[in-house]
Amino acid sequence: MLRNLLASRRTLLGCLLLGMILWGGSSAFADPTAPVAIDSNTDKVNSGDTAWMLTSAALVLMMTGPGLALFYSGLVRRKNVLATMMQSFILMAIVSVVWAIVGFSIAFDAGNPFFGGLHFAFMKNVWMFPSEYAPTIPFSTFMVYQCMFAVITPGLICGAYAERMKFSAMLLFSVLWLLVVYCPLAHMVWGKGGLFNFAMQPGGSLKFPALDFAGGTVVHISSGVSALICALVMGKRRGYGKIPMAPHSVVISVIGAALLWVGWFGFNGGSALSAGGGASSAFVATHFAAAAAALGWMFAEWLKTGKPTVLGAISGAVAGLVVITPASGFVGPMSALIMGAVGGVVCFFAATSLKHALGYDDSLDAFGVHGIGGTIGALLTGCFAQQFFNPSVPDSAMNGIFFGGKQLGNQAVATVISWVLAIVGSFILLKITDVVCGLRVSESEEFDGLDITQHGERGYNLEEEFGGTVLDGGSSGSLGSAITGTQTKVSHA
Amino acid sequence: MLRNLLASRRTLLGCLLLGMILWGGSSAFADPTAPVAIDSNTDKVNSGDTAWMLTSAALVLMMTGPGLALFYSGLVRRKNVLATMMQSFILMAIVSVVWAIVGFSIAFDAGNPFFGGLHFAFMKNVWMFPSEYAPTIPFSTFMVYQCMFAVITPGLICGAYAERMKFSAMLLFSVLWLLVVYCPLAHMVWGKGGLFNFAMQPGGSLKFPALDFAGGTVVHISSGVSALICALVMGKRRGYGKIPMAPHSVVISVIGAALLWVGWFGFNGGSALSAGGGASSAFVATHFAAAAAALGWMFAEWLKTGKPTVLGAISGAVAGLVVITPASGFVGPMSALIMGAVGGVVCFFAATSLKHALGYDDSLDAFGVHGIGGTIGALLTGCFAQQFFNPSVPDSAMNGIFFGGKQLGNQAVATVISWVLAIVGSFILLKITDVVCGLRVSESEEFDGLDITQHGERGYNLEEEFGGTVLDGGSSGSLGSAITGTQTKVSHA
Amino acid sequence: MLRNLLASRRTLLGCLLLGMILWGGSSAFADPTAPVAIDSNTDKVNSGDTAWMLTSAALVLMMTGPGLALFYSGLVRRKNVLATMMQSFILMAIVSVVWAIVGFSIAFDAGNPFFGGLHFAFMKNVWMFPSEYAPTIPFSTFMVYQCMFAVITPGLICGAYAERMKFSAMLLFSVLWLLVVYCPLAHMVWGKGGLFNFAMQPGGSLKFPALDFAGGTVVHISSGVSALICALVMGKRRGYGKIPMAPHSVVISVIGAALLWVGWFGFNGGSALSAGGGASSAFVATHFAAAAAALGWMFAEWLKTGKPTVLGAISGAVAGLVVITPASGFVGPMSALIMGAVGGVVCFFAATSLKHALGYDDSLDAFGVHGIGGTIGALLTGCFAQQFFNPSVPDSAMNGIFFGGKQLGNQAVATVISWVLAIVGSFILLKITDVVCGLRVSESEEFDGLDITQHGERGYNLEEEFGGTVLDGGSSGSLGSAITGTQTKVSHA
Amino acid sequence: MQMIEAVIKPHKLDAVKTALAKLGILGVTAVECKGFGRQMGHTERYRGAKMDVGFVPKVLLKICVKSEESAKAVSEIVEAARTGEVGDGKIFVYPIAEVVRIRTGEKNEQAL
Amino acid sequence: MQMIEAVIKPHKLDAVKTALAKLGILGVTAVECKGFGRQMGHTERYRGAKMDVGFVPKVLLKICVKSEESAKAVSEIVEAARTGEVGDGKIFVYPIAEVVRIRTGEKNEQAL
Amino acid sequence: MQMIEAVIKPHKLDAVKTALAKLGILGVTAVECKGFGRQMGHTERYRGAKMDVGFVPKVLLKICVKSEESAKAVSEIVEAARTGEVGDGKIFVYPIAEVVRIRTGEKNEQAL
Ligand SMILES: Nc1ncnc2c1ncn2[C@@H]1O[C@H](COP(=O)(O)OP(=O)(O)O)[C@@H](O)[C@H]1O
Ligand SMILES: Nc1ncnc2c1ncn2[C@@H]1O[C@H](COP(=O)(O)OP(=O)(O)O)[C@@H](O)[C@H]1O
Ligand SMILES: Nc1ncnc2c1ncn2[C@@H]1O[C@H](COP(=O)(O)OP(=O)(O)O)[C@@H](O)[C@H]1O
Repeated sequence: MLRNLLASRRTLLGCLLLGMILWGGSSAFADPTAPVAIDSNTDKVNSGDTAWMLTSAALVLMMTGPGLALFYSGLVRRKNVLATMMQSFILMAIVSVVWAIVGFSIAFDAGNPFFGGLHFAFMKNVWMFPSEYAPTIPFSTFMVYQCMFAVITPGLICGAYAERMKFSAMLLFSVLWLLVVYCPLAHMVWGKGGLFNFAMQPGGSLKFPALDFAGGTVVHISSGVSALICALVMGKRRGYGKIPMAPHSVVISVIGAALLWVGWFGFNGGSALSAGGGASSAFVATHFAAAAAALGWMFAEWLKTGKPTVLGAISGAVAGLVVITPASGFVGPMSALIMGAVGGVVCFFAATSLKHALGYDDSLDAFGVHGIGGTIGALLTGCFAQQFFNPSVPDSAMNGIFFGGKQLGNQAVATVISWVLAIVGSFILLKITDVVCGLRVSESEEFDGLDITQHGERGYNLEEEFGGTVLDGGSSGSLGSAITGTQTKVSHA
Repeated sequence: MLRNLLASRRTLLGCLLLGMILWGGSSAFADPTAPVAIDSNTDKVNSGDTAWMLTSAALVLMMTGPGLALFYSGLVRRKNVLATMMQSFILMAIVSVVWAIVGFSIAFDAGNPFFGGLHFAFMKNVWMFPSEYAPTIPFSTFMVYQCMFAVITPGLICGAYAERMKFSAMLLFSVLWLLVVYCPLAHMVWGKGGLFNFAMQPGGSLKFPALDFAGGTVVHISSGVSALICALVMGKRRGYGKIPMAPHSVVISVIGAALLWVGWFGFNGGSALSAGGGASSAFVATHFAAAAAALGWMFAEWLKTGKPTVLGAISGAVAGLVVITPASGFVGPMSALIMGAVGGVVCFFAATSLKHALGYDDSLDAFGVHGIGGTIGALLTGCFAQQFFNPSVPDSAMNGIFFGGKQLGNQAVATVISWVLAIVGSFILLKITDVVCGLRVSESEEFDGLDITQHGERGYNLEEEFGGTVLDGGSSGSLGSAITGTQTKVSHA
Repeated sequence: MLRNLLASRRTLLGCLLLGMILWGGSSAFADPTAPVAIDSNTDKVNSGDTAWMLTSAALVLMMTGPGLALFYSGLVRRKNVLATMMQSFILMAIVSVVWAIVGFSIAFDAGNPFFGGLHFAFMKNVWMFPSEYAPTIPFSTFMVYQCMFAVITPGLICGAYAERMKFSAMLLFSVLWLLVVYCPLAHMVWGKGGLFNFAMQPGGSLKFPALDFAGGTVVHISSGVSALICALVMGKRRGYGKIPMAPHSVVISVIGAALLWVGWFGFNGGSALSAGGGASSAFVATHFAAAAAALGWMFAEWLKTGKPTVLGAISGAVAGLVVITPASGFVGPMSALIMGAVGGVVCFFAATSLKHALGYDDSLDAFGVHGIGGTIGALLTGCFAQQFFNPSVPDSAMNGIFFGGKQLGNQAVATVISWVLAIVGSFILLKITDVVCGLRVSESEEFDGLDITQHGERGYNLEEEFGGTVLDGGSSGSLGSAITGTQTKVSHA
Repeated sequence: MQMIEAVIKPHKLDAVKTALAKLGILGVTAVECKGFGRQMGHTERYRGAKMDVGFVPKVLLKICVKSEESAKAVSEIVEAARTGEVGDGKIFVYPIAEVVRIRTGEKNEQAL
Repeated sequence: MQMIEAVIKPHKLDAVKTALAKLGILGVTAVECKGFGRQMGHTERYRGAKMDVGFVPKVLLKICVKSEESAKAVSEIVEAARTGEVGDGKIFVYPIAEVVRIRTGEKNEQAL
Repeated sequence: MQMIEAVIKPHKLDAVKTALAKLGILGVTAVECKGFGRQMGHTERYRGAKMDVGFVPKVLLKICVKSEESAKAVSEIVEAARTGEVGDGKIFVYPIAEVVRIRTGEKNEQAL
């Protein structure tokens, strides 16, 4: 007990130090970045672009709920189905509130290469006027679209700690993680003046313009690698590898995967921030990558184990969507198809052979799919990108190495930094959370399931005949029968 | 029996009288309103606005099916799951047909302050040309978007009479309710020349311009209050308060709630009738209110009972969506957040403490969430509205009281009138329905469940092994095996 | 065995011959068609139209997954639920890949009246520039929208061979069918210079301009009639007509049907290829037809059997959507309502009385709904079409017979040719598939269910308590517990 | 000791449990089951195919009691579970050779 | 009277019921169960984790008959339920001390 | 022969099966059931309505053994299934008149 606490204290101290160094260091890089320009002329708002971006925002929210909620909760055991859904659902709520208060500002206000400022805190100035980020749509549309990305990213991590994390710990960790890992990384990649931002970098010298169209690093590497850390720090589920932990309903996982696929059109297609050739190109790349990856995983599995599983096909599709995410706006349809196929096969081996060889318990393969898939995607973007498909890329030197460019290097740098940030950040935050409220439920709670122990509910009450007792509720008042005077007529069959 | 009938007769008489007074009275108010202008120039149709409105219409239909169908059917017992889904689904059908024939016209044709005329009956003139209501989209788009609102509103009431109403009664009541309560109320609030219409009121003196962006009064108060009347008139489910009536699958309710959240972007965002700052602002308000309300309900419950339930979180989100509905186009993001939080907490107490204290059996809390939530929302709109967020508001005096305006009064008037209309209308229509076909199923039917007794089906046939007999179907003809001549090759494993 | 093989050989030979005749014959018709024009000026891309078309594409994919996957898998027995979902899901993958490689080109490149050329193979030239097909959206948007149609069409056939076809056979057959039946038919109806294309036919004499707005012939007749052939060639499920084969979960079928309804707005509304009056008109027609058909089927059943079933109502809605598909862009709202009602009633009899009278086992009524519904729809389009609702129709002689035109004849020709192509094509392809890998699973596999025998999975593991053994996976490595040094703190309740 | 097995209508479970509790019998094991007998299952229809479900859902209760309590327990169950309509179910009484409480290893009457 | 308990393959349920009906035995109670024995469960794979399900789904039938009918009933069940493959199941026959029909209170042979 | 019926905690199933296998007993039939007894069910809350589930999920095992093996089997089950907490369950031993293996028609001890 004491030793644990001491250990934790020491860890904490280390963390604080590291944090200060990072924060301090960041100011060294800081160029005086001009504030984000907001155009008070709403005439420039384009209704078509706005329509598409609002639709995309809705689609991206649908990816978390019900998409991810279903995909993940189908894979857990019956006793944890609601708790797993709740993780997705409550992130829709809590991340959005944090985003409104301060998250968006950290990510998208101009600032140093690592953090944004606080001009947009409490949604100040985030109204109907278009901004520099997307000059044809209201700034509030841009903000809410980005909000949906912030919602899903910590949601992806849930796959790693499913079936054993305390609900309170999960809430705390997710909020911290959003502020410490996600928002800074989003700032680096997409924020004005961010370290990797290729489009809006006011002349910084220490910069690595990286291509990340819709969040290969920001969303998938960050969450996938953090998921690995979660799996390692939290340890395995009790009985893992000894008792079977078969998915309680692949049926609902299939629904979830299909909705993820559909929603991803908003995720990638919407990242064009307008409705035109760019969105269309990203949409197509997304679709073909998912298709090829589903086949890739399925056929790899069919060859290796003799049976093509449904869970394999849907996992493959998701892997393909992950892989294409950073590339979607920069590659042509056939490149997307190839990237998807590669991603499907590699993630198959990551989520099966690799995981079992190393023996960590990433319950739902958040690392195998998002961590590995995101990494592959970021690197392959440096192979397949073509300026042709995205005129906003300033220089054809940023083409992938297969198309005469030399972008692979910068992609690797961005990838490594994302890994490091995710590893260090998640480790520290898990330790903090552990100290504050403990990470894991007790053995008996894990045995009884999170649904009943964390939430006091069960997912399915299909055997209604076994009764029970109403302890409280519904019996005290009598309005229901009294007020109407004469009883309502009841027809007899 | 006889007494019941007599009582019913007397009630009916009273109703008729009241109806005539209302109708008569209405003509007293009637100003000669100009017909709804339709512009035969399709050039003014804006593709972006149309794209958004069609998308929104699809989203709003998705709220009813599968959204509401799932949300509600998860909360009933297994034996009533299909019947509850059917209520939502069949309203998608029957309301749409009635809407085409006459409903739309009553609501949106110019008329007196209470009813529209019949110029649009049978969809006459409701074609591709834009109208005065929304000058940048086809009138047919406006009509079908409004149709989706008419579909979901009676659907919300289902929550109150779930698990005990006859299917035929439910059909009859819903159609009558649509014509007698919904359409007139929609006309008052949104119809040209309507009593509360602030935008299109040609100089009427006896008017109360009210702010109801997307239907706080028209949709939520009307349905929620009617739900209370249903619960009171129909009486409790047998065994209510004595035997547990746990939701048979909170899992599918979570799916439903998430789809409601996503669909609500169309509901509120679409109510701007165009894709620009207004839609964006309403979209953002919707999202933040839902998020804050989910947290509000969850934390209130956590504090009060010691456990944060999943059903609580999703109910909270829905409550927040209800509360923000009338306000969504008039308030800023932080106001929305506060409104949502308030709504979540208040509805928590309404659906738990209040209901149990009074003892009526509003099975799925249609009143607690929509009636209370809608009322709070209508009133808070009178506190938080800001002309800044909606330039179509003619006068900054219509700001909420927190922003220097004095709109609260009119909001209260609109709220009260909506309550009265819903109470009186629903009571009368329930009595009529009771006389015509009886409201409740018999005791034994209620016991066996509505699925089997009303529809002859069961929701889940998971134990397929127990066989049974095919009485009829599939055995008479022989085309299936005969026509192909040689039997198809069957491979043996 | 030998006899079967010989029989198959003979069949094959016949098929090849027939194929050659067809192909040869086709060149006789061939006019030298100009290539599809592509406009390298992206300025003509309209953001609103593009927004709507991307949204529509997403909606149409959602129809297959999760829509169709749910609708169909709810109707099979528990042991086949995953296999049935997999059929829809894997088609999303494999059809898309084939479409990218060659399918799109066959369907939409200019060519002879029956096939397109190969200019668009491997997605060559299918980029962000608008094309002749839809001059306001990127060609890639058009391509991916059409891709979603190609995905769902073979998916519809699954309903006929559900619960008994080998997974490998299903894959092979679907790909062949896409190339041999779907792509040519799509070319004839929508492709430049196609046999039935009314809009883009450069002066061919042997042409039958047919109205098929969104695929009554291409999608529904082709798949529905092929489904009948599948049912006949494959024979009945074992025990059909003797043991009950009740749907294992009408609940998920209702979700599926509702999503189909919503998605169909993209299917029909998107077929306008722009966001304006045409899309709006198609959207409205779609909605009213579905509504009327749900009521039509339900009331027909209620009258005939005494109970309105939920499965009936949702089947009716789907039937109405099928019927209106070819007509949606050409008819007014009230015509749509009538067409839907007729379709609902007729399909009710087709899927119940007709099927049982003839005795084939079309497991999920793919023929009864899509074959019959598509046929009715194609013919009724020739009755109700009005140039008024679609100015792109060149001539008011193409009005339906109820509106002074004489289009019914051409509609009949297109219908007959679609039937013939579907019958001949499917029969041949089934025989080929049978020779290559066998169509049906073995008796014991059919008995154990396709989930476990084809995919090695079960859909629901609700009784987790009965344990089992982990044979492999998760136990070898030890990273999960080792790396973190100190065990994570586990809180005790 | 004897084992009483009672096949009853599911909604009578609570009444039976209450009746047993009055006799001081608190231990019961319940199993979902399907009954075939005089009472008929209901009819379902899916796309025009009419099917008879054949069975009726029942609950099978197992109650182990001391032999001398058996008669009383049976008559109480009969009382509590009766509706008077076909399908009320049956009670079967078995002789039992031995009973053990797993937690303590106690045997027979002490184990109840 | 005796209680026949037969553990059979689920798809043989109909055949067994038909066979019993021929003997005039219409009352049966059926319970879903899982059998462990010589017959092996199947193998499933989820993301590369291979697992053996261990059990095989079976149906447990309970049929109470007069002692003199028992032998005939058992042999009819054996006949109807046999496929000849491993896993066809077992029949257990128990002595019964008493039977009661809940609806009427009738006892023993009258209660069947 | 005797029929051992053991009502156990579900997660003890594997341990019990292993223990029986050590005695050479491989045939077992398992039934999901709900137990009412000293151990209490948990509490659930739905929209403020608090309800007590009443029962606890258990597994009922049926193991038919030769009479002479019965005592040993029972004590092994007790060993394997015990956690020491309330709700560990009970074992009931019934006399059996006859056992038949359906596949072969073999009787009694040969049938096991
Ligand atoms: N001979 C029997 N053996 C086992 N169970 C029986 C027997 N007869 C009846 N049952 C069970 O008792 C239930 C009620 O029997 P049924 O004949 O329907 O009504 P009743 O007991 O009122 O005559 C049946 O559903 C079945 O589960
Ligand atoms: N000793 C036993 N006690 C209880 N049930 C048994 C016993 N032996 C077998 N069974 C049941 O009988 C079923 C069939 O037994 P199994 O050994 O698989 O095949 P067979 O009966 O053909 O030898 C098992 O699945 C199990 O349910
Ligand atoms: N008299 C009884 N008859 C049948 N089953 C019983 C009896 N008493 C207990 N049981 C079963 O045994 C289980 C455990 O009993 P319980 O009283 O909770 O704990 P313990 O066995 O440790 O005293 C119960 O859940 C019930 O299923």
